[in-house]
Amino acid sequence: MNIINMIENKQITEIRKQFPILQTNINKKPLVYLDNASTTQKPNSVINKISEYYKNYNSNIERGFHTLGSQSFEQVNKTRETVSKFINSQNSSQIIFTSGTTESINIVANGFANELNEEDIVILSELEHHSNIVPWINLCRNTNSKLEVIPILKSGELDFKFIHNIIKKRPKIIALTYASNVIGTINDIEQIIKIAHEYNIKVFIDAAQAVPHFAINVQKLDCDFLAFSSHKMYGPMGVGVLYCKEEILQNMKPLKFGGAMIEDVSFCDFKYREHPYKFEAGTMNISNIIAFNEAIEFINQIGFEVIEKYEKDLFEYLIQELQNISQIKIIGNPKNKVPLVSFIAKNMHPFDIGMMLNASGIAVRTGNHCAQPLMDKLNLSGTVRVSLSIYNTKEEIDFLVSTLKKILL
Amino acid sequence: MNIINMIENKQITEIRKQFPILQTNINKKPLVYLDNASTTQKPNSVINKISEYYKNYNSNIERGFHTLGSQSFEQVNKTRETVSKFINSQNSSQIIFTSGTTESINIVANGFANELNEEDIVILSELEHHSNIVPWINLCRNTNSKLEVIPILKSGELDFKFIHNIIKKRPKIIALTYASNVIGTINDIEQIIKIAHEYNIKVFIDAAQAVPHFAINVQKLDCDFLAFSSHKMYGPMGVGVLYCKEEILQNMKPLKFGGAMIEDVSFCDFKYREHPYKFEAGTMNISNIIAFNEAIEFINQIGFEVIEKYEKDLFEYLIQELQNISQIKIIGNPKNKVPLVSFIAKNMHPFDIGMMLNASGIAVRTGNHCAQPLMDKLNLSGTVRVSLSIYNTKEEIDFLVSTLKKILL
Amino acid sequence: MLKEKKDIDRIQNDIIEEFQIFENDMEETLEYLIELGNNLSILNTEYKIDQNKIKGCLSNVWLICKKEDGYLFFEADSDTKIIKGLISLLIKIFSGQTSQNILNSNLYFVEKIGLKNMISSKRISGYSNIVDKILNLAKSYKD
Amino acid sequence: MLKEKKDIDRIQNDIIEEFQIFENDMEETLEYLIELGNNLSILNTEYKIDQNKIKGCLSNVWLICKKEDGYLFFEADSDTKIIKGLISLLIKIFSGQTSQNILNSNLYFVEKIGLKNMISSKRISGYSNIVDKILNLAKSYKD
Ligand SMILES: Cc1ncc(COP(=O)(O)O)c(C=O)c1O
Ligand SMILES: Cc1ncc(COP(=O)(O)O)c(C=O)c1O
Repeated sequence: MNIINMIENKQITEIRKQFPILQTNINKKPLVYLDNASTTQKPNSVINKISEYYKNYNSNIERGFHTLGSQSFEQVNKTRETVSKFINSQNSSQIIFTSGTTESINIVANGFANELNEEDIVILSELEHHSNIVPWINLCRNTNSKLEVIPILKSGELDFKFIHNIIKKRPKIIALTYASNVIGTINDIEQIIKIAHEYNIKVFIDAAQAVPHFAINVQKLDCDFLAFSSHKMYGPMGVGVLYCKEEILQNMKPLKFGGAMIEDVSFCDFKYREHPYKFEAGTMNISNIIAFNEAIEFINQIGFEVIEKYEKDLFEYLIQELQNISQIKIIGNPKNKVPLVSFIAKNMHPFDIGMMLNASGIAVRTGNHCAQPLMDKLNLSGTVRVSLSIYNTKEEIDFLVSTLKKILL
Repeated sequence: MNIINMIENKQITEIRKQFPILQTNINKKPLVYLDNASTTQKPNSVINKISEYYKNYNSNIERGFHTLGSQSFEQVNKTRETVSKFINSQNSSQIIFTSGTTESINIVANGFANELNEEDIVILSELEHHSNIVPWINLCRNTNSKLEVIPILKSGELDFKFIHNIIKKRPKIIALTYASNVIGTINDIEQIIKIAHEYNIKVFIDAAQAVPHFAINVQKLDCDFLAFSSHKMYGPMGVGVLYCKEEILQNMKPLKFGGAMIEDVSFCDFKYREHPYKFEAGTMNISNIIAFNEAIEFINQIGFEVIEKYEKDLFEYLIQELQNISQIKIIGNPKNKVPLVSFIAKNMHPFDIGMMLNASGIAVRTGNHCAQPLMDKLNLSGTVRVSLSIYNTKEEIDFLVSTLKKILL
Repeated sequence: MLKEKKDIDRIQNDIIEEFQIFENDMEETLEYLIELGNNLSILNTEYKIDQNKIKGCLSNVWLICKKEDGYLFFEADSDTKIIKGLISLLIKIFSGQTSQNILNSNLYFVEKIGLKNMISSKRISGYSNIVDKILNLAKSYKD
Repeated sequence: MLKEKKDIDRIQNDIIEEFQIFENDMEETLEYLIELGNNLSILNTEYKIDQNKIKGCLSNVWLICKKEDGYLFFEADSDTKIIKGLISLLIKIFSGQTSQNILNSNLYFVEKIGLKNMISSKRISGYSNIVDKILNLAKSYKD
């Protein structure tokens, strides 16, 4: 526990000070925010950037020519560059701004609509969030193609034997979460992508739960698509990213049509602008895209080395303490996890636990976490989920654990 | 000009104080913002609400059960109620939050994809913005249906003779702008809707340019769909509204699939939640939806009676002054206009005019205003557009006019 | 019947008064609700069928209604204790009332005992679905 | 040829110096650009054809290139005066240079004379499309 104490005392106190909400009370108790997998809190730099934008250069971009407009345009471009560097894409034009992971996934699934037929197969896994299930079910329905699902083992990890077998059927696409939002499992997607590419299968990665916790390198991964949300990584609401390989972007059709994505239009025909603009119809969420830059800068300034180490130690401490509570059963036991854990209790419904924790100022999630198929597989109606972030502390975990003990006794 | 002076001296000074950006400089000159049709500026109440949200109750909504989450949920609901009252919809569940007018239009056009075939006709007008053209071209392509376009008269008003004739061909839908973003024409949509409904034709209204300027009553209009954007009515970026009639919402399929819009899901099937949730897949732009409420409150507090009267007088003054500049030719001359005007100059390209005005701190738009088909019809490559808002003043118009005179001499 | 004498608003007011000792302390309020839930008489397993289940709740909630001498009587169960406690209050309020009284009633006690959460995030707690079910039953038992 | 002696960076530096009297005053800068545009020799109408048009500009911009004794010479026109003024500067810089010099060049004068706008909103002004066209022509004329 040395690391926790060391970093905590120095750096984490400083980091916590940047998050105004962490100084507030819930039900007259100091807020203990342990629902970071749903959405993280935002540092002052992000919040202030939004105000700065509206107070100084709010403007629609690229639709004319005045100073406010070019300032906004430049700032949006800056975020695009920052995101591009953050995930190491070859080119910033491969970064498409969307309204969130869900929209990103819909763009990809819709992009395949013309390429699939009834002989084709789409692969998902049992770990997926609804947002990485329903668009694909819809695609399979529209194209009469088949959906196959990679099962999980008892540990909560993907069944690689199944993967090796199913891949021989030459599915068209594998859509997979990088990290599970229920069990925390980090999938070995680099391995899966390698196997898939041997068979010319495209791979989509839902990185919503991965991106706040460790560095992602799309060139090294060699994934064909990758998506994530700003709001789960200290950034503002309503902004998502879709990364795609260059050659895919050229041919993929957009999900939405309208202003700003068009080069030339008459009532008979229209011509797309080049990507990323082709996929960014209408006025974008300019303020929040601009402030998203500050969220990535926040992460960059701390650095993933520190983030990973601190979160890992804190998470190990959490797991160890939860394991000491006999009424609690932790769901899954994968080797590599993002710092989130689901559990149930023998003598209390998750809903009651969540309500009681909330009464003590502790925010956790309860329910099916938008992963009902996984719940069904695990034979659960819901769990309590505790998910950590860089600003959480050992003291908060101690308070969670002592409150849990009180509730469950 | 009495009204202008009267209101200006008292109320408008107070209103202007609420907009921090109006106190800034552009190119060392005080900003004169006359590009309101692109996006309006935001009052402090809107800007502060965003910060308040992130500092006090930022949370994902409805995915578990803690106090932050229910606060966010309640506030989003509050905006839904406010919007519902603002356009007088029967029920707040008819208010769907989207990322903007463009997305709203795409939802509707996509919703018709299963209902059209090669015998069907879709009607637009020559006044439409790209966002109300391209989704329909795409729909017609996918369904092999036909697009017909209502021409405009010299005045910039729709040709009602054409409407009476084309309607007998029983098109499936008419998609029409309430007010033109180039000429300013306010279409007599109440009349068109009445005619259309006699033939059982559905009518979609693009109200993006109408909604900041006068009261809209969807029940009185009896339109089937109506869309607009928060950012064009003093609200934050990245939020739009789609209103639909109740019975349409029940059957219309969504554009995006994912978390939060699903009641029940397995890998074989899923069941939608009821509307509006069915159309709101994924984490919404919660912060900005919540702050959008303050934008409508801002409008409500001034009241459309004052807004209409003030903007009308100010606009008349602008037109009168522009007409005094001999080099200027105003485009179109419709009876009813929102307070925006496009013009060209005999001796100077719109681009040069825009650049020169910008050098004096005046922000206008130049270009085709995302309405290339209209530009082609008018045989123009672009115009200069001046668009007014409640915070503009007679002094600003005087400065615009004197600068224009200087530039064009 | 005694119940008849206490009208719905009086019972609500009694409940609000009863909860006042917690001074809006959420923890104590919930603990008391759990206690109330534990004291609710158990619903016979024969009634725990899909037909009696209330849709749209995070947890399983079953509710049945019987009519005797013109009065409605409710029984219910849930696998979450807090919801069960809340239901026990609803039963206290509505059991023994006439359909008409129930349909004319206006519920306000939940907000007043500091459980606004329960109402606003109604889709999760299912509170409003439970109330809707009671109202629907009252309507169907109306002559 | 005289031009040869002045390299691209020196011409840029001269331009930057020339514009310094405006002290970044946008109005005066633009007025001077317009003046420069007016002084640019007119492009023969025979050259104002689609083939010579630069795509992606708000306004019409035509550009042609001729090679003489190993040096490239550009002529251009535009219906916006400010762009025409900007083009006249580009011609001053690039006309009379070798392909190699042009391809090796690094343009920085526009930002330095206070026209950052022009570059950042490149899709509208078309500035970068003009530069791209010049580079492409230089490439195609390389032996
Ligand atoms: C008439 C009209 N319709 C649609 C739009 C598109 O709105 P948004 O960009 O907010 O989606 C605009 C604004 O540019 C408009 O003026
Ligand atoms: C693994 C995963 N995928 C996708 C999503 C959807 O993200 P969003 O709601 O931001 O679109 C989430 C978040 O809820 C998630 O955890």
